[in-house]
Formats: sequence, structure tokens, C-alpha cells
Amino acid sequence: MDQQPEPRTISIDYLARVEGETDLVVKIGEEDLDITLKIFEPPRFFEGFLVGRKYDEVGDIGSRICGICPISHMTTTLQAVEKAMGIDPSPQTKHLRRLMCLAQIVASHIVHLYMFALPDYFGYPGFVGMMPRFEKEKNNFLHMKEAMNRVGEVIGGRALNPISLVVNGFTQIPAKSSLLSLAQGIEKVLPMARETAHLIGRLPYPDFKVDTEFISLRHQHEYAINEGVFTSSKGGSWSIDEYQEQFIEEQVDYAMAKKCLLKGRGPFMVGALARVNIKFDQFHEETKKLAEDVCFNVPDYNPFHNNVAQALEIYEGMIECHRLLTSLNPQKEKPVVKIRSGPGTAVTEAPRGLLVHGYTLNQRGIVEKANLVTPTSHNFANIEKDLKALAEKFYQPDNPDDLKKKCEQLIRAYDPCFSCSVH
Amino acid sequence: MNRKKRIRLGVFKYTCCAGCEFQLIFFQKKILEIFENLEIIYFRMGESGGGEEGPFDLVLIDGAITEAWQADQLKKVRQAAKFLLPIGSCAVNGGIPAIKNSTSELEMEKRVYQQIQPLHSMKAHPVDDYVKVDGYIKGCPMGEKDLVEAVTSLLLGKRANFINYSVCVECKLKGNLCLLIADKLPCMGPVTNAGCGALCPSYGRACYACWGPMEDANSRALAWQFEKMGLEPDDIFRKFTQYASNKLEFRKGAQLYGSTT
Amino acid sequence: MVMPDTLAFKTARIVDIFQETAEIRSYFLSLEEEEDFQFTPGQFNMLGLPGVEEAAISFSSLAQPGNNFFMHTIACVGNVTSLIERMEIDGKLLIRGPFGYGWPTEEIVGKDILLVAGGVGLAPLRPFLLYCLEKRNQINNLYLVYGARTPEEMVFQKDLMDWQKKEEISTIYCVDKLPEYSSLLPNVGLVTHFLEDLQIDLSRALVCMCGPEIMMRFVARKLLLQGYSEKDLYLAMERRMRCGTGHCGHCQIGAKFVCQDGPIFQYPDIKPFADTML
Amino acid sequence: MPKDAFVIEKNQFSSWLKKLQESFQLIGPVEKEGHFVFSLIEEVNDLVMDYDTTMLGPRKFIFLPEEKICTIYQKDQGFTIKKVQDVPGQLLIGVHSCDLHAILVLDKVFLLKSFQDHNYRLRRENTLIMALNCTKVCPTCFCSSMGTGPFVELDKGFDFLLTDCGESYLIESFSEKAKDLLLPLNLPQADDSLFKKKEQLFQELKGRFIKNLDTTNLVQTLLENQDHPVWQRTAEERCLGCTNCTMVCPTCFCFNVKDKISFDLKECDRVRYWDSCQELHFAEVHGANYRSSRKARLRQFVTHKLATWVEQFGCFGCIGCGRCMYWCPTHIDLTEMAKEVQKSNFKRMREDGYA
Ligand SMILES: Cc1cc2nc3c(=O)[nH]c(=O)nc-3n(C[C@H](O)[C@H](O)[C@H](O)COP(=O)(O)OP(=O)(O)OC[C@H]3O[C@@H](n4cnc5c(N)ncnc54)[C@H](O)[C@@H]3O)c2cc1C
Ligand code: SF4
Ligand code: SF4
Ligand code: SF4
Repeated sequence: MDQQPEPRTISIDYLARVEGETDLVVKIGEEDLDITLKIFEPPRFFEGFLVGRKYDEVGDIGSRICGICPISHMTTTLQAVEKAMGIDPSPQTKHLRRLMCLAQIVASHIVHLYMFALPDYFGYPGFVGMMPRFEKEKNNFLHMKEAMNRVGEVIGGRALNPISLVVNGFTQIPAKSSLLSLAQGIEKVLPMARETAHLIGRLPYPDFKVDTEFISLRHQHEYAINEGVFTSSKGGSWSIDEYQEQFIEEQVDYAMAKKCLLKGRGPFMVGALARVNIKFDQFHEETKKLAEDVCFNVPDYNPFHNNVAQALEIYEGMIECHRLLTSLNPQKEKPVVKIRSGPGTAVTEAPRGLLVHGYTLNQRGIVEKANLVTPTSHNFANIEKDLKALAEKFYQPDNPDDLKKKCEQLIRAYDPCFSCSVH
Repeated sequence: MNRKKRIRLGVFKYTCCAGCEFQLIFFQKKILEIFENLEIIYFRMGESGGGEEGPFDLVLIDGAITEAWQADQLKKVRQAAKFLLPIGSCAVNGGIPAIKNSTSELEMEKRVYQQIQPLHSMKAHPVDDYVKVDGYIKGCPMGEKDLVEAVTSLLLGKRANFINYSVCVECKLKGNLCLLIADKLPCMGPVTNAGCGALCPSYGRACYACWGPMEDANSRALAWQFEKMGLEPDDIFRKFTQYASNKLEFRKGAQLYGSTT
Repeated sequence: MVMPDTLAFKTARIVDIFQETAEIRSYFLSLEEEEDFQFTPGQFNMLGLPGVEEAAISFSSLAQPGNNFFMHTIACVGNVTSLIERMEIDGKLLIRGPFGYGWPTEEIVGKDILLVAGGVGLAPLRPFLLYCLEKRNQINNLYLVYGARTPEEMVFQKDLMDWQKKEEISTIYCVDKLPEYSSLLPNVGLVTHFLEDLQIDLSRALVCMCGPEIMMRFVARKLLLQGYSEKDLYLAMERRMRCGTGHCGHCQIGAKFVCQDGPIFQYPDIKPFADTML
Repeated sequence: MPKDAFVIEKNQFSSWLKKLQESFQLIGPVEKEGHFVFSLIEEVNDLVMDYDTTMLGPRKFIFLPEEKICTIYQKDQGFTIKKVQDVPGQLLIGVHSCDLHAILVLDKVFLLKSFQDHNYRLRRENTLIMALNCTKVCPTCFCSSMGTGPFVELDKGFDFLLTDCGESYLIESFSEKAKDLLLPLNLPQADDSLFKKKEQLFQELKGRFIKNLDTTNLVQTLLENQDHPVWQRTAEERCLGCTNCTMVCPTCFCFNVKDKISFDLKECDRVRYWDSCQELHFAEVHGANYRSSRKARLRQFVTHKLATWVEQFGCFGCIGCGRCMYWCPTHIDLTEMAKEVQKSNFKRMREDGYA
């Protein structure tokens, strides 16, 4: 007699080594597959309590959305406020912000690759347990992290939740000498970034490809971080002001984070892989060469390779930070603000992808409306879509643990930040 | 003396940005020396596995308590822990999540979500509203000096002497010109707990109290002074409700200029 | 005149340890570098260990000419004291001292001496008591009134028993709570209750007290009411101390530095200042 | 007319300092964001000699805000102690009369009682002081009331004294070291007229004080009124307990000690840093805090400076520089508090039957 196969469930409670709190449930029935990412991170209501706060606090509060990319949140916040007030910050301010944000992206990638991703492929529960056996990796991790954190510390005051970044500038401009010593610090760790790319490029990723729409910011002259236009790998580009028209945010009943979709097109991917796929041509030649060395070719449709894309961005970011540090001749500037009412939206490339902050200010500079969309919200639908494809491809009834492991790896490859996503 | 016993560590994250956990991980040059002395029992962001039953020598809590399950777990963890320290402003003072406390919860939920049925959120509370704590590592993110003090104290087997004076002390030790007097900026330094090394004033910026109040701070007197300096009532109110709206010391300043519910 | 330096550290070795009560232990110490270590009853040392700074602790023994032994009796209440509590014989401590002015040993001739102590406060008084016993023929009456919460919390139990039997000294021990049996046969009640019927000639009285400040307050007020003169009252004060040498400022009571002008004060010297419980 | 008094042109003065820079660290007032601070001088031209006052006095170069006392190494056999040994020679330039008095007060605290403070002695012995007579009076200073200024009227405890006479300085030397340093310059002796000018400047300045304090019976009055309502009222309505007053006071000597031990527990730096009686935990012991109220702490500050100091060290603890009230966030003024006590001396009034 034929037996009806039981629907199998693979579930992971409180996924470790990601930022924030989520469970994963994969239900495998006869015909269909049901995937839910239950982001149970409690909501903090930033969009709620930012209403009524003043423009000069918004940056400091905004940076507390995320403990791993506070500088990105802060910069986006400040840019949104400036947009609302019609302020165009000085080239020096933009220069320093780009530097800070890039340093942040590199630092965040380093943490993700070494602390969160690597243990999976080396068979350890965590990086701390791994450290004693992997002397070189440990050193690379610590030294690179240190060099990038120093950038935030010297320019921003502290690496996490910096304090010198305010609306229309910096409360203190670093001295040329300290910029140069930061640059020296980066020179020292640059070879380690190469080693990192080789290490990450060599990891045994599952053979897996999914058709994906990638979206990132793109700028005419530079590898876009804080300025640019939305660009899709499937064609099309929109200005930042068109964000509300092109993207929709939906609440789902099983997660505290909202899901963001491209109007009329559906899920899409943002982050390192999206950026590299779309802007590979804008990399420095050295980075392009490095990509070749680790056999990375664009376009790449394997989401696991987001890790490799991050490794390349580490190298690229360090070169660019070095350029920014050595090319600036710091001038004294005082951040002056003339309060004006109005709406303003800013979009930047945070480590994990597109980050959107939008505020409406009244004539005293007090927030009347706040809207935040984080990279993980943008990726949310796509992660589920990829998980589904992964389960379809790799599910073996006699070895469910293999799939479970692959699912975890896939989620981590996206480097999601659930704390941010539920802000 | 057997000093090399490894400390059984648990780290629990509640409602916050996880910055303090990163501060722990990023502990710069000291990370190796520190982790040599630690055995991780529960630290979800750092390692998979691990039980919340402990037993722990040291538990660090980051984040404010905003849902009932967190309070339940916290109470269990407290029982399994020899020492329990809240780390960072959210856990110590309610922090940024507690900004919402001066508005009704329902109003908050409606501002952010269309459907509010799945939400179980409550007002944000610091850890010591629910369980006894053995000290506070203040800061946003938590301060390195106090963290070093906590770890060396554990290794030595002594009670940690956390920094408990005002930011002004550190500011004067550094020789910064006082921003409140010299630049007439509304600096929160005089009522804020030190530990940051007077960071903001050293960068030419008024302290915005991210470490929360020092013990026995006279917030009312400072609020009056701000009023004399020409600040609007709502500006003063916001100053005292940004990072520690839960703490009595700051509520005294805020209450004069707005409702803290 | 070359004045002593503030950083004259010495190393002391623990020779022996006695458990006095659950939280109080006595330590016999000997100096490593010096053969002869002299100090007077009521003086104190700063005891330190790396990592926990220092704490002021009085001598609880009498100095003996030509040797380098001394005793400290320590209640475990904080960082230095709890680290010391975990030490064993042969453990080493950093000390600086002796510091301060002690009990009025010059004044005892022909006096009626009353010693009043509470809890671990007997420790600083013990060397003075031993000194008085040594000079017993020079003084008139000698009394010890000692109070603690329970008999178990009394320090120097062996001494207490000896003194109770001695002719040279009259003792009154009192406790708040009395268990079924105690070999010390203490009374129940506060020390102040037992100060009335002593055979003391007010014209030659000398009262020395050490204990919780609130106890000293009540003892002093009671004695003053009974007609004692203020200058006959000597009190041991306890304050926070970081240096012991009159520099750090923590131990100031008005114009007095407890570490250098004290820790033993005549009542009128300390009375005019606020910030005491006296 | 003292014999070691010379005239030095301001240009020559600068080039002399540049020469001295080879053997001393020069420390003096420079401008910083619209105020003046004592700082290490790299460029002699940065010196601003006609400054009014500084937030922190030159105290911070002798009694450092934070300094290591010693390092303790723990070995199985015991302890090894390394004290601070070498400190650079330094010359404090442009020290106003009040700040000079403040240093002499600190000398009494750290060197002249029963123990000599190791670190202070080391720094003090390696410090030369070049005092400078004031040219202006600030709205908050009252040194003339405290007998500490505006001109230096002492004859020892420092090395040089400058008086600004327009194009040149009158420079007087008060120590052997100072004489030796001046000798090679071959300066012209100052004549009588210059001293007349000095006296004239002094008299002019003395008449310009805005603030003053009557110190007759002050000690007794304050000690008799330790429960005066002014303490409670000021503490409640204005004092923040921030410690700024005592941090900027040039005579405050209180410090706290903190051990910084390495993670292997083998090496321990014992450091000290300025502490303050305004700090909540300052007088805390096991089971009690003898100044737990802000009122008690505020009273401690004022009565210490203006009363108990006299018994302790034979002089006032306040040299009338006005820093505490200027840098207090709520501008609490100890002279005003003292005056209020003087005006309503409750103890006296009670005794006389009026209260
Ligand atoms: C002259 C003199 C003689 C003494 N003789 C003796 C004696 O013979 N025997 C004896 O047992 N004791 C004696 N004492 C008392 C002893 O010095 C104190 O108990 C001392 O504080 C113990 O030091 P510790 O390092 O162990 O405690 P600490 O760690 O200094 O703690 C003591 C108390 O101070 C408070 N405290 C200290 N630092 C802090 C902080 N940073 N934050 C908050 N609270 C803090 C706490 O309330 C704590 O309970 C004497 C004291 C003096 C002044
Ligand atoms: S500076 Fe002013 S507010 Fe601060 S402690 Fe001193 S008197 Fe009080
Ligand atoms: S008490 Fe005030 S006026 Fe007096 S010396 Fe100190 S800071 Fe100057
Ligand atoms: S007790 Fe207060 S006023 Fe006196 S020296 Fe110390 S800190 Fe200054």
C-alpha cells in the first residue's frame, strides 16, 4: 500500500551568528514547500518615536538603529534632514562622510566574514572557539578590524555611534597628520585583505544559481555609496526621489520586519553582490585583478557568493579609503544650520545594501513623519525566494540536516541584520 | 592561588541595536586576552548552540525589556547567574527604546504598523526594573574602561568599582574648555555619568547624556539653568528623555517641562 | 629635616591566622625587610594588594621592642579586606605605616580608665588595653565594656575569657541577643545601659572608645550627662582613606585629617565640625 | 631697591626664552578658542602675557590631573615597586600672583606637614616659577581681599617676577637658580623710577576690584553656621554636584587612587587623579556616607576654603581667583554664600535673642 509521506518540517530556533533574532521554518510537503523567516526581534518603534524629536537629535538616535552599521544610519539620517532643509553640505563634508561610510562597510564585512560566515565552513560553532587553531585568520581579522575602526574613532570620536557627525558637517575636523597615520594603518593591512579574498573565494559553496534582480545605487564618477541613482540589473534606473513610487513596503503576519518589493517586479537583492554585479566596471584595477585571481566573474547569480563580493569590497574599500585619506587637505569648517520645513529622503549603500531614511520636518526642525527601510527589509522576500529554490534543489529525505545547514549558510551569506530590519 | 579558572559567560540580547555585543567583540587589542579567560556558554551572536540554563559566572544583558517573554527569561537567567550586569544604556536606563515611553503604546504601534494584532510590545524598561543587578556597565555603546574593570574584577575576585562621577570630572582632567560656560552650549555633562572620557566635549560638542544620569544628579537645577540660557521647554524636555527617560534622576528634569507618563 | 616619603612600601608576610568570627580574622604578620618595627596602640597601617588599592587597618597587638611582629584584625567588608580573607599563611601584603596618633598612653598614670568598644572596634583598643595591663600598677581602676550583636560576633574570645577572670580589670560584656549558652556570660542590652554603676572618679576619668560612630555618639552623650568632662573622652574615628599621609583629603572632618591628626581624637577637638554622627 | 632687578626688552625676553627652551620645558598661557590655557609652549611667540585668567591654573603641571604613583610587579617572592623617578625640568611662565600663592598653598599641603608627597616633590623640585604681576582685574576675582594679589608681595617660594612696563619687563630674581640664569644676559639694573612705576601700577589696579570679601571673623562665622539655610537652598536649587568648582580650584588637593592591573594580574599601575568633595562617594565608607547630601558637600567646599583650611595650614584655602564661580554651570558664588552667612549669622542672632 502506498503511504502518504508526512510533511517534513525543518526549523531553526533563534538563528545564531546573525545580527538580531529570527527563527526559520521550512515545511516540506508532497507538492509544495513553505518557507517562513520568523523575525521575532521585538520592534523598537523608531519611526514612531522619532516623530516629535528635533533635527539635531535625529542623527544620534538614528545611529542606534544598528550596532554594526551605525555610521551608515547616521549619514543617511543626516542627508535626509539636509535634503528636507535644502542644505547642500560642503565637498569636504561629503568626502569625510564617504570615508566614514566606506570604512564602516569594510569593517562590517570583516566581522561578517570572519565571525559569522567562516565558522560554518570550518565546522565550528563560533569564531572564538576557532581562533586558537587559526592564528593567521585571527590576526588578519583583528588587525584589519582595528585599522578600519580607527578611522571611525579618529574622525567620528568612537567607532560605534560616532559623535562628530552632525547636520551639515563635523563638529571637529581631523588634522592632516592623523588622516595620514590612518592611511598608514590601512596600508599595513592591505595585504591581509588580499589574503581574505583568496580565503573566502576558495570556500566550498553549494553549486546554486537563481535568477535574481539586483539593485544598487550607481553614480557617474565613483563607486556609489552616499550618492547616485537606483540601478537595476534587469534594466531601469530611478532617482532617489522616486523611491516611494517604485518600491512598496508590506507587513507580514509572521515577522516584525516589513517586506519590501519592487512595484510590478517583486523580490530583488541588494548588498555586496548586487553592487559588485552592477558596478564592477568602477572598481580600481587592482580589485578587478584580484577578482580574476579568485575566479569571480560578473554577473554572478549564486547568492552564496555574496561572501566573495564582500571580500572584494573589503579590498576595494581599503584602497578607496586610503585614497580619500591621503587626498584631503582638511580645512576648518563650522556646521551651520538654517532650519527649514519640508520632506526629505536619502538613500545610501549600507554594508548590507540600500538604506532609506525619509523625514518630514516642521518649521522648528521637529520631525513630523519618519520612514525607514533597511537593507534586510529589501532582501527579505528574496531570501525566502532563494531558500525555497535551495530546498527544492537540495532536499534529501534521509538527510534533512544537510539542507538545514545549507539554509543557515544561505541566510548568513545574505548577512542579514534583523535588528535593523525591525527598527 | 588558582586564578586561571575560566569564567562561564552568558550574553543575552533584548530590545536594542546589538551595539554593545559588538563592542564586546570589538574589544580591540584586549579581545584575545579577555576571551582566553572566558568560556562562552550562551552568546547567540557569537556562537551557535549553548543553553540558557547556565550556570553562569557572569551574565551580560544588553537591550531594554519590551516584551513579556524577555522578562520571564531574564528572571530565569538571573537565578542561574552569579553576577549579572546590564551593559549599555538600553539595559541600564531603558536607553533609546525608552524614548517611546512618553507616548502611549497604542499610538506608537499605530504609527508604525497597519495591523497591530501581532504586536506584544510594552513600555521599555531597564533590566533592574525586573531583577537585581550587580553593577552597571554604562555607555551607548558600553564603555571600555568599565568593561576592563568588570573583567579584571572578576579575575581578581573583587567588586568592580565602576565610574560613578559626572562627565565634568573627565572633561576637566582632560583640560577641555567647558562648553557650557565658554560656548554657552546646553551640555548635559554635569548630570551625566562619566566613563566616555568626555568624548563629545573633546570633539567640540555638547554632551547629550548617552550614558544616562550619574547617581544623585540634580537634573532640575540643570534644567532651570537651561531655561535661563534660553532653551524652549520642549527642548529641555527632550534633553532629559533621550537616553534615560526611565531613570528618576532625569525624570526630575523632564517633568518640569513635559509629561513623562 | 628630611620628612618621610609617602611611598615607603614594606612587605609583610602572614605568619599565622586566627578566625575570630565568621567574618573577622586576625593575622599575625612579620615585616620582611625590617628587624625592628615599632608602633603605638591606636596607630594603623595602610594594607594593600595590587588591583585593589589600600585600606586602613589598626594594629591589634602591642609592639615589642626588637622584633618585627604585629597583628591586624580585619572584618571582611570590601575589596582589600576580602582579598586578604582569601590569603593563606606565607601570603604577602604591601603595607605602609605606622600612621596617626594613637591612644593617650602618656595620660594613664593615676587614672580611672574606661574602655568602651563595639564589634570589631575592640581591635584598635586591644593594644591599649594590653598596655594598661602592663602598666597596671600606675593606674587606678580599669574597666572594659564591650558590646556585640551576639556572642559569636565577639572578637578575641580567648582574651575576653582571660580578662573576665583577671582581678586587674573589670569587664562587662553585652549582646543584643543571647543564645542558650555562652561561656562569656554576657549581659543582654546596649553598652550604654552598663555605664552607670562603674566606680569611676570623675576627676581622674579617662574614657577611650571605638566602635560604630552611632554607638560612640550615644556613649559620649550618656557620659557627658553623667558629668564626665568632654576632654576626658577619646574616640577612634573611621573615614575613607586613600593615602594615610594627610594628602588625599578623603578623611577630613572639618579641619582634622583623621589619618594624621587622628584616628584617635579628644571629643572637643572633633565636636565643632559637621559631618559626623557625634 | 632690591639689587637683583633688571630691565629686559620684550624682544630680548622672547629670545632668552627660546634659549631656555633648550634646557627646560616652557609652560605658559596661550590662547585657545577665545580663552586662555596654560600649556606646553612649542613656539615662544604663542605666549600671551596679557591674559586675564585660565580655566585650570598651573597646578596641573605640578600636581597632575592624572598620574601614576608607582607600578607594582607581583612575583611569587613578593612585590617589586617602581616609583616615578625622572621628570623633566620645567619653567612656568606668567604665573599670576594668585596662582603663585596657590602653588605655595599646595607646597604646604604636600611638602610641609608630616609626610612629603613623592610625586609632588619630584615635580616641584624640577619646576622654576616666573611670576607675573597682573595687568587687569577680572569681574570674578577678589585676590586683593584674600591678600594674594594682584601683585606679588612675597620674597621667596618662586624664582622670577615680571612686571609689564610697556616695551620692557622689570624682571626680579628671588632664587639662586634664577640669578644664575639671568647672569649671562648682562641686563641693565632697574632703577628707582621703574619701581615707582611699579608701585603706581599696583595702586591703580588695586582700586579696580569689583568683587570683595570681608574676611574678619570669617572662620568663626562660618564654623558657627554649619547648619545655615544657605547651604541647603543652594544645594537644592543650583548645585549640580558636578565637581567643576573643585576641579578648577588651584588649591584643591584631594585625589583618588585607582589600580590598573594587567589581565595576567602580574603588573599593576597605581594611578591617582583629582578627586572632589562634591562627588557623592567621596566620604563613603562601609555602611555609611558621611556627606551623602549635596548640602553637606557644598558646605564642605566653602567652609574648607574659607575656614577650616586656616587651622590646617595657617592660611585661607581660597586665593580669590574666582574660577569656581566662573566655571560653575550655575555660577554659584562662594563669596555670596559667605556674605549671606555673615549677614544672617543665625548662631549669633540666636544667642543675642533675635532669632
Ligand atoms: C584608622 C582606621 C582604622 C581601621 N582599622 C580597622 C581594623 O582594625 N579592622 C577592620 O576590619 N577595619 C578597620 N578599618 C576600616 C577599614 O579601613 C575599612 O573597612 C576599609 O574600607 C576596608 O577596605 P576595603 O578595600 O576592603 O573596602 P572597600 O572596597 O573600600 O569598601 C568599603 C566600603 O566602601 C564603599 N565603597 C568603596 N568604594 C566604593 C565605590 N567605588 N563605590 C561605591 N562604594 C564604595 C562600600 O560601601 C564598601 O562597603 C579602619 C579604618 C580606619 C580609617
Ligand atoms: S561647580 Fe557649581 S554646580 Fe558644580 S559642584 Fe561646584 S558648586 Fe555645585
Ligand atoms: S575657592 Fe574659588 S575663588 Fe577661591 S581659590 Fe578656589 S577657585 Fe579660586
Ligand atoms: S575637601 Fe573639597 S574643597 Fe577641600 S581640597 Fe578637597 S576637593 Fe577641595
